[in-house]
Amino acid sequence: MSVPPGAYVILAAVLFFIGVVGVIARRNPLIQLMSIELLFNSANLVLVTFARVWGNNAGHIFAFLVITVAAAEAAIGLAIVVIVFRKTRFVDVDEVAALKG
Amino acid sequence: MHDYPLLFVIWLFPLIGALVLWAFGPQLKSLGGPIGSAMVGVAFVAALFAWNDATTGAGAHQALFAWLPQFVFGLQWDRISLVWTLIITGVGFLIHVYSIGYMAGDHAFARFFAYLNFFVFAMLTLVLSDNFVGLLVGWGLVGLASYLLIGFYFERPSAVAASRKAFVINVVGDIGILYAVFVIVAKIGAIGYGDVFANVAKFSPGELFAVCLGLFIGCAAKSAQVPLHTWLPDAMEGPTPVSALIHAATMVTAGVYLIARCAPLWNASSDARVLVGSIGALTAITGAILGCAQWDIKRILAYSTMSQIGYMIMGVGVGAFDAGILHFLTHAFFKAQLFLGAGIIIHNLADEQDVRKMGGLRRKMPFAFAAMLIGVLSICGIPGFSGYFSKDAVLSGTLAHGHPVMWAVGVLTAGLTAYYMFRMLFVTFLGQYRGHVDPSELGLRHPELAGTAHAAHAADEHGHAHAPAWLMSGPVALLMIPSVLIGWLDLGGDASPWGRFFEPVFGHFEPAAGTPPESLTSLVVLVLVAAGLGIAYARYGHPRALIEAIPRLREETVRMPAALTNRFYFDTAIDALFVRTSFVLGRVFGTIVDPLAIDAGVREAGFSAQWLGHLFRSFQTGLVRAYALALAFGAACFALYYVMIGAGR
Amino acid sequence: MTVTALVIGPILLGFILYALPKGADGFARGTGIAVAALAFLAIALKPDAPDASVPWLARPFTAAFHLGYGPISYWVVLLLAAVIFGGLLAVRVPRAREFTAQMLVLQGAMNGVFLAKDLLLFALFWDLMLIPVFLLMLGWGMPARGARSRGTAAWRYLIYNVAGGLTLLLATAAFGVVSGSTDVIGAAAATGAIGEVWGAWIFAGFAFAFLVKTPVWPLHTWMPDTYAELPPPVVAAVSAVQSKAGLYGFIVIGLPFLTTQMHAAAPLMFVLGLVALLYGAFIALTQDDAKRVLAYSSLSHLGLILIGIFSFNPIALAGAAVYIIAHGLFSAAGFLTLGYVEEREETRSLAHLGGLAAENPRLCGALLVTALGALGLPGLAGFAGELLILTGVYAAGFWWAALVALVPIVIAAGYMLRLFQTIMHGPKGADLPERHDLTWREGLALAPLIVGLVLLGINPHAVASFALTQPTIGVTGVAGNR
Amino acid sequence: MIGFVLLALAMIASALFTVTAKKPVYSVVGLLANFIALAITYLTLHAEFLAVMQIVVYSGAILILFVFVIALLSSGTKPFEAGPNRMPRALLPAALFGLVGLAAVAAAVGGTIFVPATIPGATGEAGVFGSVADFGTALFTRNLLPFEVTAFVLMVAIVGVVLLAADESPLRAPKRAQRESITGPREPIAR
Repeated sequence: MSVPPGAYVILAAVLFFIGVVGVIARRNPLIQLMSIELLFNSANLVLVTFARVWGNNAGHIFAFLVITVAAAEAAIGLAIVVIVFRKTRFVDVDEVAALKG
Repeated sequence: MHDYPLLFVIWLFPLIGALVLWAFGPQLKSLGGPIGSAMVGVAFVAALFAWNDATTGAGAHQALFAWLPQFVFGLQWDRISLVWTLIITGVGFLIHVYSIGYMAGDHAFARFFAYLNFFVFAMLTLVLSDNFVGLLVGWGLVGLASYLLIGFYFERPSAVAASRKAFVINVVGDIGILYAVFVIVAKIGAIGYGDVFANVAKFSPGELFAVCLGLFIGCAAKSAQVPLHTWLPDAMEGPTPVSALIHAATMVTAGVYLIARCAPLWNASSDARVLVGSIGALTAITGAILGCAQWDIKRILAYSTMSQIGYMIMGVGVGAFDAGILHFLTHAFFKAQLFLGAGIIIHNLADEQDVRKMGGLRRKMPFAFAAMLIGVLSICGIPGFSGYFSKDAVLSGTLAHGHPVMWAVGVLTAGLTAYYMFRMLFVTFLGQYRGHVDPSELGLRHPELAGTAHAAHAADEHGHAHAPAWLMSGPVALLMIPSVLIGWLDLGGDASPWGRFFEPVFGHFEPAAGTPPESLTSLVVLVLVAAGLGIAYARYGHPRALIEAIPRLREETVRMPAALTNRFYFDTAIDALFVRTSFVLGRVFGTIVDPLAIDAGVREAGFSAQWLGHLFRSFQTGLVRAYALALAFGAACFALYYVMIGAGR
Repeated sequence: MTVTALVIGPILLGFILYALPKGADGFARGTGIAVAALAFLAIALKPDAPDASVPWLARPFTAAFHLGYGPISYWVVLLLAAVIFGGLLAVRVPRAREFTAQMLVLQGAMNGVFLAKDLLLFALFWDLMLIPVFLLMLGWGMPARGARSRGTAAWRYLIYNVAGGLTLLLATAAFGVVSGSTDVIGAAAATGAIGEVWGAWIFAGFAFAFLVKTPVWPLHTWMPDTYAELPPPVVAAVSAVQSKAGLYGFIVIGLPFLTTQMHAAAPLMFVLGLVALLYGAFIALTQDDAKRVLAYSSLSHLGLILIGIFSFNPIALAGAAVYIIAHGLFSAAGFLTLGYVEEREETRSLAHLGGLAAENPRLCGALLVTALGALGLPGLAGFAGELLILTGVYAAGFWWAALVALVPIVIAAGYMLRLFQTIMHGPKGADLPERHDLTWREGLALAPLIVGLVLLGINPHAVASFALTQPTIGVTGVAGNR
Repeated sequence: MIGFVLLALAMIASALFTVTAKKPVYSVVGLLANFIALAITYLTLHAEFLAVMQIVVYSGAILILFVFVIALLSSGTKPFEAGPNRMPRALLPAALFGLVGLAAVAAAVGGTIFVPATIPGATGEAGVFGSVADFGTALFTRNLLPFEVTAFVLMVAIVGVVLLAADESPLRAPKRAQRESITGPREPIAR
């Protein structure tokens, strides 16, 4: 094991950064959702890394839970995209602003 | 200190009567009067039976209960309570019987007797209590009874206003006593008379004066002393028996009772003696002067009551306690008799109370004339009648205690008393009946101010005075006996039965050296009384004066000085200083301070919350990406923060 | 068991009533009355019911579902049962099922506040008791003609009191963290458990909540509107019991646990109390709305209790306890009676009322006794409270405060008689609706209150005596307790 | 080390592609690559079960779901943008904030030395770190409750999705009313 754990953490941070920019910069909800998956994955990477570092598989368990939650999130998010599309015939987060105060 | 069931009979029977009459009044109908009278009669008899217990040693005592260790309640039965109890129940009983006749046919007959019984109970609470708080309870309850009875005809706005005035002024008195209680509890840690009087030395002079002042404010309000007297003339709105019982014989003398009861306090504080004696004298002369300017028969009697109570207060105030009490005793009889006599007149003239519209009633109502005559002779202090003895005792008491100015005022008052009482007697009973005369001829521009306007017509219908029913005349006749004779108890000064009766309570008093002999001072009084009588006769009773009575009365009505018709502006001053001020303050607080100042602060807080809301609203773009951006910003801040912290460590 | 049932029972029953079908008005009313009567009997007959305690939190501080009677709270819950009983019995309202349900929830929540021996539980019920009142005001409010809309007062009530509830909760949490346990009410005081640093903040939090709830000038502006709008049974409960929660809090929390801070705050509280006393009295003198007269008189009377508590004198404390109950009795009776008047006359404006006594002697008597109780007639409960409080205040050395506090007694006589006489006396109004005298139900509703007023006035020993054995008065050596 | 660098470059590149792709379908492909690289990374970290899960759940299930939705919405061809970009300059602050976070992490990593534990390579036997047996033991003993709760979360998600996506739901308000609430005050430009 010659790779320092810090490298993994930096890698996860970079992925996270890309995900954040994706969520904010893109207007397509599908791509935003995929960016969110990126965020999840970068978090998982950190969890798994530190599980390895400390030799404790609680991190694995947690990553597993994150995956399931991510799955649920993706399912719900996509369902919302579908019904928004069904109502409005377009999928653009900038046009869906019912929450405007 | 033993249990004493008779006291409960005296004390609680009137209460039982009041409750029964109040609860079942409508069902009892005309039985209400006899029941109410019987309850008071029983109390009177019980009090007679208990005579010996009061006069042996320091009297009897009945423990009741305690609120807290500082507040222990009980009943006390000694010579002072005995005198007052006998008057309250005895005169009370006679007035109850009289009321059966007077109030017959009233729609609230039973309620009237319930109130009267309640009054007797309250007054007994006052005089039987062995402590200041119990006294204060009685003090408040008699005020309530007085309020209820003044406002008995509650459809009349004037009665309602008078009752409220009486109550509020009496509450002023109550808080005076309350203040005295504070000082007493703080200093002595007990409220019982015995504990307090045994520890008078614990008070500093200032505190002692505060206690006496507080108690005296109570007395002044209850006993109509200047300047808290304004309610008493108005209180004549109540039915006449009420005026006789409450506002002449018993309740208004509660102040005399209190000061006599607190004799150890007054003995210890010369400031209080001077203050109370002076106020008493001032009241006596004020009442007498105002009495000269009245036309309403009950108001004349009311001012004379005020004036006579001034005598009593002066007497007990300067320390001549037994003289003050004697005057209370005689006054209770002759004033009750005067009021009841006036009641007969008013009853027979269909509620006419203005003496200018009377006249010549001597032949129509000889019995009433006799009753009033004896009463007037007694109140004026004509030798042989009981008033003579008691008034003389009070006046010589002031001299003996070294207050010649008060004595002089008292003597002057005696002269004035003779004048205005005989004025009333002459105007009412001599000459021709003036009930048919047009009111304007008598100078009555404001008939509503001077008695009831409808009475003139009503008097026509049954103006031919009929003899009073025996229920009304009987009590008056019975009252005549003591109002002539009771004063003879005092014949012989300290060695008299009266002096010996109270010697165990108040001790023996040696008059100051240089006091003029009593025979000389009595003579001065008599001269002035004769002068007053003479003037009254010349102006109202002389045959020539009687012939031109109508123009004379008219002139006198029109020319009455404004200060007198306005009753020396006491009402106006109190109204402007306190009542109006309170209402103005209330309006200012209620309509300006509350909504505009205090609430505005709150509203501004609300508005600022709204403004903040508007501010934050602009952040809610509804754009998911904007929210995400905000999140990222927050995350960056956190990250920075932790790096900083890490760097700091 | 009894105490738990007193808290949980009414709340549960309230929810059950809510679940009932729409037509069950009569049944719901009957149930409500029966529950209140049962509660009254249970409290009265079993005054020594044991505490009930179930552990709740262990961290960050210990807390427990601890309910039980205390020397004051016993009488308060007894009073509350009588008020709820009377309120439900006497007054007819639309949608009686929902109304009864809300009243029962209110009773349970208020029982919870006063029976809670755990501060956290106290705070919890404190907030809970606001909700039914808010909903009742929204649903059954009776705004005077020309007043702001119904919702305004309700929201104002809620916002004010929730703000108080918030500071209460914060203070409670801080108290728990600092002292380690909130299960303290009625326990022996651990003096010095709350340090100087936190004590001031904790006290400020409690005090704000208590002052708003009472209310004390100048935090009172929610109160007149609320009292004027609430339907009579609710306002009876609110003014009789809910308004005492703050004063009760000062006694059971402030005196034993925040003694130093209480002493430090005493001058301020005296000023506020005295201002409230005078201010409320003067305003009550000029109000036209009968219920607002009583509302401002409450402001005045509660200020008196406040100075009683803050004089730290056993006699005054006894008086405060007596006056808490006494004010509950006469304000509840007063608002119920005014409710009867309004039901008959369809107005509560003093300018329009008058002359009711002639045809309503029983109603007149009820209002008279109430008014006399409120103006402190000797022999009734209000007098006992006033006397004890002011004696204690004087004995504690605040002679000037006692002197000032005498003035409102006179004014009280003025405004109470004005209220009573304007409604009852004077010539009969010709164009007013037909009237009937007090019905037996209405009379029965008032009876316990009036009997209590008399009994407590004759001998308040049972309510007052606890103060002498109170170890928590927090003063020694102050003049007067001899 | 070389392997890690290659994997890292692959992940970063595929992530960038995912985020910048014109069409969602391309993004999906990029994401797939990313996931595979991640799975391999997991293997290097002795998380074999997670590596498998990554492929099966993410690549196999979630991404397929994305593909289905894309197909459902527009056959994957039509551009999704319907109106003007209302946050045209969002990229800059986003990048700024992201970089700040990144720098913070880098600073944290730079200031800290993680000591790797010396653990034998995964052999699949129970008791060995990272093995499937080890993972399973931990999951079904100590962490049973969270696991069950996860199942519950998934179930809720399923119910939610069904309710949301079903055409006619008994719980849904009439369509006309709902339309206003979803679209907000702004009228859609393209129909």
